[in-house]
Amino acid sequence: MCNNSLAEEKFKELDAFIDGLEEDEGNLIVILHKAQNLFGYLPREVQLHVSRKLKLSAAKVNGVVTFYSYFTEEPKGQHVISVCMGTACFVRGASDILSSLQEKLGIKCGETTKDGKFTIDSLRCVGACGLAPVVIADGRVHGRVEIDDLDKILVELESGVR
Amino acid sequence: MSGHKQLRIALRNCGVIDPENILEYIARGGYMALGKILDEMAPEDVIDELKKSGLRGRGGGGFPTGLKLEFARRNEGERKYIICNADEGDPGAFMDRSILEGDPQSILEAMAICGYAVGANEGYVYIRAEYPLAIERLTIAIRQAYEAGLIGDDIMGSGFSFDIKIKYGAGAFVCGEETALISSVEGNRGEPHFKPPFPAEKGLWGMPTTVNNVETLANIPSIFNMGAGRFAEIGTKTSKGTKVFALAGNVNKVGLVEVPMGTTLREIVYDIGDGIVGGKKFKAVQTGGPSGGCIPEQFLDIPIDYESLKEIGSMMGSGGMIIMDEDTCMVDIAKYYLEFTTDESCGKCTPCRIGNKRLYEILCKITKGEGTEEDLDSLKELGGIIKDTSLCGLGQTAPNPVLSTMKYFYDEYLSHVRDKKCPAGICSSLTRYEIIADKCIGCTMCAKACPTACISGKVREPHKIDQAKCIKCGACFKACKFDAILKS
Amino acid sequence: MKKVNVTINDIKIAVPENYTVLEAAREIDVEIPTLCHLNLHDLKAVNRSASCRVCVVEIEGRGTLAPSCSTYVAEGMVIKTHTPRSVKARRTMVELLLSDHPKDCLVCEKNQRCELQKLAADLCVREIKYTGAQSTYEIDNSSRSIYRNLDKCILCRRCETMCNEVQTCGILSGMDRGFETVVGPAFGLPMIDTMCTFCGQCVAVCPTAALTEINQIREVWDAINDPEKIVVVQTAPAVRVALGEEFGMEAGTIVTGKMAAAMRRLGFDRVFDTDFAADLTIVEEASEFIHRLRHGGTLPILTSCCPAWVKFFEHQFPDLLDIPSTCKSPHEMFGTVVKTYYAAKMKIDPEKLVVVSVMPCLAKKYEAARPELNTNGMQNVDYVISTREAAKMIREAGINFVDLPDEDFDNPLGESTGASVIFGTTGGVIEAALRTACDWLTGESLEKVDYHQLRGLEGIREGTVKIGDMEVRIGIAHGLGNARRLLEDIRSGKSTYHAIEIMACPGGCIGGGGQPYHGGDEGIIKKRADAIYREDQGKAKRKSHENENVIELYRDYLGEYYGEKAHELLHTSYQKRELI
Amino acid sequence: MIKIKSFNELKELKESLNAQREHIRIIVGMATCGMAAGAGEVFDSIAGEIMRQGLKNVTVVRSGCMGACHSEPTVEIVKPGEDPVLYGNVDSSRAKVIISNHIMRGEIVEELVLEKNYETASLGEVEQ
Repeated sequence: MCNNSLAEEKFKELDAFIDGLEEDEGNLIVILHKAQNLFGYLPREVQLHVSRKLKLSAAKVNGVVTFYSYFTEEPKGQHVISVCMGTACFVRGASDILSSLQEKLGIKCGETTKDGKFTIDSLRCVGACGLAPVVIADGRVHGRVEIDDLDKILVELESGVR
Repeated sequence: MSGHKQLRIALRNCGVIDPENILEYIARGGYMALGKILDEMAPEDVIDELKKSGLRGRGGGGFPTGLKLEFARRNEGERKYIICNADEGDPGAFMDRSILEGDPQSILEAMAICGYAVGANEGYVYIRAEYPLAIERLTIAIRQAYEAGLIGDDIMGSGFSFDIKIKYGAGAFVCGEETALISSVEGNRGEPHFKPPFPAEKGLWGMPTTVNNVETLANIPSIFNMGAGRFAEIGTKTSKGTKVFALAGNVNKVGLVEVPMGTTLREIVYDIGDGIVGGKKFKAVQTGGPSGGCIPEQFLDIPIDYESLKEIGSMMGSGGMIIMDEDTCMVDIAKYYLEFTTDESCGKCTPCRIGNKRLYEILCKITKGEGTEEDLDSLKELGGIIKDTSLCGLGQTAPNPVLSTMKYFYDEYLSHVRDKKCPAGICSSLTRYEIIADKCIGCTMCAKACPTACISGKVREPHKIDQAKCIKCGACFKACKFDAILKS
Repeated sequence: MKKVNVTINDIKIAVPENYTVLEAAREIDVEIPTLCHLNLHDLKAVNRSASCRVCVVEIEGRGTLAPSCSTYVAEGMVIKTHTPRSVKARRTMVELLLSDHPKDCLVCEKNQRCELQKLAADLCVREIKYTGAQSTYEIDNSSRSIYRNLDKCILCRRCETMCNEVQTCGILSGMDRGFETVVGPAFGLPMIDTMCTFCGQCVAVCPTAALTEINQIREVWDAINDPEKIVVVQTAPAVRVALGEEFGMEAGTIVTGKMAAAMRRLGFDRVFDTDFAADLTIVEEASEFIHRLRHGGTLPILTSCCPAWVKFFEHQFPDLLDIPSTCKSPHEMFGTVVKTYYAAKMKIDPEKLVVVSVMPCLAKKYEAARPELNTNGMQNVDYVISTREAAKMIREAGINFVDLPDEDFDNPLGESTGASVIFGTTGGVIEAALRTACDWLTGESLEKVDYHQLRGLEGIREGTVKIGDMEVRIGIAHGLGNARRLLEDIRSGKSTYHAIEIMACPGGCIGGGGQPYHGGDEGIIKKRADAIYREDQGKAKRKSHENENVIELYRDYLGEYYGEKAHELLHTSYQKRELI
Repeated sequence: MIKIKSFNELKELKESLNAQREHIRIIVGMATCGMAAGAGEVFDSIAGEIMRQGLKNVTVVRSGCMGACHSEPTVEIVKPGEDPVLYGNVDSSRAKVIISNHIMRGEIVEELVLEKNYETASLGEVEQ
């Protein structure tokens, strides 16, 4: 985890968020969303913090975290590139896009490059099927992507220019 | 193009109004249905009207909506709940997202109507976290509806109160199943439960609960505005109204379409979708997502409704409609869907957890050229047992893509196992690359591109591929500028 | 209950409307196999996950097969339980489970005790039709109690139900999903790093060898075979009413004498009875109770013989560490007494002594290794084996248990009273304590020894006992979920009890995690309880403070009850533990 | 926003809202698909152009999906008393052309027009 005082601030913000929720037993998932937004991922100490705060067993919290694909226990790279693997994208060649991306970065889907710069993910349909195949780079949707576009997308991410 | 094939009821406001401005919704007749109901109708009448309309659930099974509400009304409970299922998880479907992004107020109005009908005062919208824009617009819509007094306490002075909260999904397709969804709303792992008890008896927090999907709800205000009778005039004998489809894949005009039930696939694919990309040959249309099946050309002219799709081995599902052209390998498609369902299986019951995994493994074997004809029998037999024994809808329908492609495209399966060939040229292990000596000028481009150095030959002389070493990556095929490489 | 008419395999029958198809079928002697299903009605331990799909049947008018364990009967329902379609589906379920299973049955801890193995045999599975990936996990033998080999897990989720719903410990949860689903502690932690109490209820209900005890048979044999060592064995009260089941005897058969004989034949040098130490525990605990009553100490007092319960409150109620009795558990007291008093009396070098406990419990294994349960640098108890392990040793040694003659325990430390026997069932410890406390408080020898109001299998029981002019309010809980409720009342100040007995396992020690598998039949637990009270009835002495060996021990060695020496040797302390 | 306290108040509000409708509406499809295809930039450039041209009777509206995902971004021009016109594949420069030609001069930019192949169910007394 990043430096301690920063983490402390985030824990405070998380606590404030939890305290602000209406009493409702079903808040675990919404809290985990918030925690992942704050910390970028859900490391063990964050899950334990949530479990203690909500008086839920750590196993329950961890069971929920590992059930849902949206939650991650591993930190992600600076830039996250997700390839949509929805059916529309699939029939329009998304798997080629994914393998080419994996080749370019030398990592598999779900992994992060050694320098911590890039993470490749696959997604199950973002609902932009009209633009298939779709690649989402740091939250920005690129439609009708071809393999040749990937270099441009990577350069854009690295340089921060859009 | 021939006239107006589409009729928009659920999508009536999408692309017409500003979804972030409740006044635009009101100007288009928004909340008139709720107002009228609260003003002059008894809850029983609301249910009767819905029954009369013939509206059925648009999320999958097609259960009559009026009946569903009636069950929840009849069951006693300290509290009752209305849940809007907006966890659209079908890959290739985006109807619900579009409605939430384009007309979120219609969902809120419909939820309040359902609440009044069953005697519920609380509602949840369970929405995919992957839909940030829809969440944003829904949040704004809820705030505005509260401010306008159209949800919340004592709506329009009627004495009826209805609250709506948002709950986020977190990436689990199985949460489209209502009991799994309820587990998830309660903050648990989204594992389905055996029914009975049905949610209408014991749902959220053990209270009577009605779960409806977004499109179903979007229809409800219109039914009261246009009259159940007129709604019921649209569609087929068993399936009333319209259906929204997300038309995608190898079709020219991908998009969101809404057609009366009973429209044929041909009309959708060719008239609305403007045919296949690049003038290629149509091969199949996949409906119902991972729970559905692939429909071949011979059924393009059947009028589609819940029953007809089921009869031909597919289902309505939520409305994803993927068009596949001649370059699609049906075994590969089946494998794709099975990979999806094995990833998304909650892992609770044996047939889904292990059975579907085994189906997937057999398909992998086949696409690698290692399958046998016995494997085809196993697929069929195991697929049937999984359908017969699984705990929830996900497992019960997971083998559909395999079984329907086997039914209609058995030849393709046979080619894979008997001839070790993939007719569409998709399964890379079964592809063979050969250099046509007559066309090869010996430019060496292919040899340079080959990652395994299995292409040999002198400069300016025809090259040769060592088949034993070839990994079928296709790099040579892409590198050759003289069409001298034959892919088969 | 209203009855409904159903037809099962063409036989018409009326059954109560709250019956499942499975229960209805049993009424006409049709047995449908089950795997995930578990229903211990009275103990309120129900696992109805309907997930294994082995019990599927055909119901007329339904498109798919229905799980009979979870499908309730309805008027006019027509059921066929063993059609080719359902039997084939059942067999396929087992084939699928086996396709993801190690199939090392011959060398498996659960060989011949495994429900999956039995099912495969019953359904005539002769080949494993489907092959493919097999899940593999690291073995967890981190604790002294529970061995987890998840390669053998079939995800019936019974362990989760016991851990979360019955025991409310929350150690186990489903993790991941799909084919990767596994049941385990948070973050894949080894059990020893969790707040697991090692009650072993997960082990007690596991149908396969995914969860078993950490077997210490080898170590015990080595000790027995070591000529330098004097190996002392002690057997817990609940063992004698269950051990016979391992040898085909009717549940509830009392085998105290055969057990003592078997222990001797296994080669143990001294064969003792933990019951003696149970009497010792009672005189200490009753003294402590009276002391607290008279000196304004913390009340209620909580019993502390159950090691799973002790670990539970250390993790979950660290703010209440001053209310449990500080008495060590009986077998720990026994170990201490053997390695001090007995060694001195018999002139044996205590370093040569090896104390082995035969227990119905897996938490005792963990307890024996607790560093504070140590006297003069020696652990009080060296090895703990479960009732099941004892049976294995007896079989391994070729002893024909059923035909053994009855023998007595060794002396001294061999005497026990009826009060100590009832330690084996829920409510027994507090009843035993009352027998002594009442006599002491009134200064009379009271005739009343049977406190029927405190008996039974209700999860939480309470009673008021008049002692002279004082009304003593007693609470009893078995199962940690019930215990939690009592504890929470204490925490919030709502509790008005003077003394509370808590046992971690449903039914008390007779339902312990180390007992012969009950296989989901709670009738077995009831029969064991009945046997316990029969054994008590048959005893000449039924009050702990009348145990001559105990009296002698204090006279010769310990001095006063609850005195300085007794504190040093027979009491312990508790510590706050982390919550994971 | 005023709180609506009765069904009558709702009806009155609706009527008054419809009475005001004499503006030209430029609707930009801004659902996920549209946004991904650049509808955000298109919206900004249209809004900017309207300001620059000082057009007073024009409202620019962000709407949801119009259904024509194949030709995103899409823009619809609704002039009172005329059939709505749907444009596809609009970018910033094309948007300017649409404003100058269609809005300001009343000339439809034919090459960008998409056929609108659906009808919307009449919602009782509600006029489109």
